[in-house]
Amino acid sequence: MDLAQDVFRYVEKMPGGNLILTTTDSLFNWAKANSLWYLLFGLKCCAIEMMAAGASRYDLDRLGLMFRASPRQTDLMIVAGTVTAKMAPRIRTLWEQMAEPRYVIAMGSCAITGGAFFYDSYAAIKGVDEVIPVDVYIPGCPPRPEALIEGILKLQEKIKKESLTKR
Amino acid sequence: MIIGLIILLLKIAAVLVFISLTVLFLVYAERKVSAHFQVRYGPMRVGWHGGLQMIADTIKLLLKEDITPKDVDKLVFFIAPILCFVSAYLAYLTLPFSPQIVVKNLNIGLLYILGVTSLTVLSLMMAGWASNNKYALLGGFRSVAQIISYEIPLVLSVLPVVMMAGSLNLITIVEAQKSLPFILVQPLGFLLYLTAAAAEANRAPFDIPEAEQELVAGYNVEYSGIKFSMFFLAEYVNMFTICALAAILFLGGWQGPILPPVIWFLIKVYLLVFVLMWVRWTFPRLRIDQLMSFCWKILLPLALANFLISGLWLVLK
Amino acid sequence: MIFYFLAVTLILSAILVVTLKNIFHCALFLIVAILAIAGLYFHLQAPFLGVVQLIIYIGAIMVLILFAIMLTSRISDRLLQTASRQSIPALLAVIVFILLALKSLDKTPLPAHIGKNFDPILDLGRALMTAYVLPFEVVSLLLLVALVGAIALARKD
Amino acid sequence: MEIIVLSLILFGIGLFGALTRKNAIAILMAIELMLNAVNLNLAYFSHNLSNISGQVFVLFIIAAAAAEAVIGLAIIINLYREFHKIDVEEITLLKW
Repeated sequence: MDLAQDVFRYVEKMPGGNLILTTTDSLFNWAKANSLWYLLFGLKCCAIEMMAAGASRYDLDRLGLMFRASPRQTDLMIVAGTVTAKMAPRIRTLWEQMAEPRYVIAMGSCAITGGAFFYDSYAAIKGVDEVIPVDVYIPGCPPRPEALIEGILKLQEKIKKESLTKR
Repeated sequence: MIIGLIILLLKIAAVLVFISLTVLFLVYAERKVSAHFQVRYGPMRVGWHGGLQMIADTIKLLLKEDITPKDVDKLVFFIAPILCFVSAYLAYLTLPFSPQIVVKNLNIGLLYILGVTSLTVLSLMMAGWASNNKYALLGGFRSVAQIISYEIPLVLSVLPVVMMAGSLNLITIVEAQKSLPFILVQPLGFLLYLTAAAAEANRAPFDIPEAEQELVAGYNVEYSGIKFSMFFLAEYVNMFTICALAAILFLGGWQGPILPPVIWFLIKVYLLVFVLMWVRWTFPRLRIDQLMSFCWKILLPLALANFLISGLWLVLK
Repeated sequence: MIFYFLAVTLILSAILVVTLKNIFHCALFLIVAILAIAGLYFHLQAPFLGVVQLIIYIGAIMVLILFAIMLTSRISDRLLQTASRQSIPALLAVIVFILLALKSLDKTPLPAHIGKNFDPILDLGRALMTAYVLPFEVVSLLLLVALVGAIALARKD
Repeated sequence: MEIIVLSLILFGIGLFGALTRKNAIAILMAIELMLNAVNLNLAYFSHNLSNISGQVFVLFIIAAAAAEAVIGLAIIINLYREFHKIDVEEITLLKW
């Protein structure tokens, strides 16, 4: 990826380089956006909704989302549920094990702000963005599968605006 | 000499390209078949009915960061996926698609394929060991134990076919089935072959090496990006190989009325591939001890009995 | 041409098998050596032997050896102990042995190549089933005994 | 002729390994090298004399090698269970 970035920075300076760059950018972004493999990983009640979204009626596979168990092979981490102080380092490790480019969706109010555990909880982290950077927030307690799908569509839009030279 | 060499290389390249495209199609078909078995649609957004899904996946896998963890055995970690990929493709050097379309017709073709596929075991073992990860090591152990155990009933179920055809040459074996395919004479042998071969290719219900629930992802836990895609593709190449071999040995290969030979061959192979997918998405996974006892206590005696009876029948006929 | 390539590969990997410190790498280079020998069998017009070498040596024996290595060591035990104080006498002995054998090879008249054509697979099958049928059966008995012996040795009781 | 020299060198390398190694599995691997050298010789003479007996003997030797490897590795695994090491110099149970 670093090598590719160097190459593209070089291409950008050539005459007509921008044209090549935007074409390849859109091709690569199309591939990245349409093949988001997510990590088989859930924390709490939102995970049930995530499973429902993956199963028959809502079917994340339609969007090209497939689950993989190993973080090395995934692109997307859906943090579904309350992040406890004990779990936070593990989430950090899993995120660090994922290969670039990687994206994070914070699903449900607990993963966004701590939700119901915002006051008077010694155990809950107030939002997963204290541990890892988050791309898309999906509110709800828990959000319905439709909301998760909308969040994924938003993430795809976001990926399609990326460029190889700057990320 | 030189022209012959060039023609040979061209043939190899053509077969490689064909197999790679087939494999991409197989991965797509697997996702669609699995989806429809589970009352889902499968990939729908990318191209017509998700037809371009595999292209997107391939580009993404090539773009992913290629991680080499800190404490791995770097040389072995690098070689294992390449060996897996190459050994999966080596079988196609002698696998005939029709009497004309074959790279090199070996006199001992069947033995050659059995020998080359045993190289896959090594690559899985190397991957499991080099990753320096207990899940990878356990996955490697399990897959190797499974593959070398199931190789015995596999070979024993193929031997009656060799006895009846009187040759190890795959083209001769197909031509021996001119009047009737061997599946009618050897129904038990066919079933045994298909079961053992599904286990050889690590297909469900024998996919214990990759059991997500207990072993994360088996021997390829630590692999990412292009190295992982090599393992992934090799798995589907192996599946196509075992189905092609089953079509050649039991279903009469390319023989059939009206249509050209290659089409008949591909129809038979894809039918078998569909059967394997059907089995995968219908049956639950076996436990490792059930798997082993199934091999040694059921498949092996049945294969031996089948072997003995066909031998007696051939002698007394 | 092909012969010299295979020969060089064979010698180099064999040297690495006996000198490398990491035993897993030793086993991998032994596999390379065995592959080169299988290639030499094809070169000597014994394709059946080549394939049997692939199936039995690589598919069975080397997998067993790799299993044994994995069960008896860890990836972190990188170094393998070699008895360095024996290496110089051993080297001398090996060189003397090779020189003596070369000398005797020089004195022995080798028969010239008889260009008789034979079908290696057909003749091999005939020979196994006629002249060598008794040794063939004895080998199967040997394998059975080895099977029983290995199970008896390795089981926990 | 070249093949005889090749197999001689291979046998010498295997002998060197069997003499210098301490790890039992490494010794077993060196012995496999020596067996392969012998097989190569037999296959060469079979080819040179157009006599199939050499190939038959190679088959028998491969079978014997498989049996030897199985028994040897079973013994080594047992030794490892007993002593937690497989260095042949440290396992001196049969020494008085």
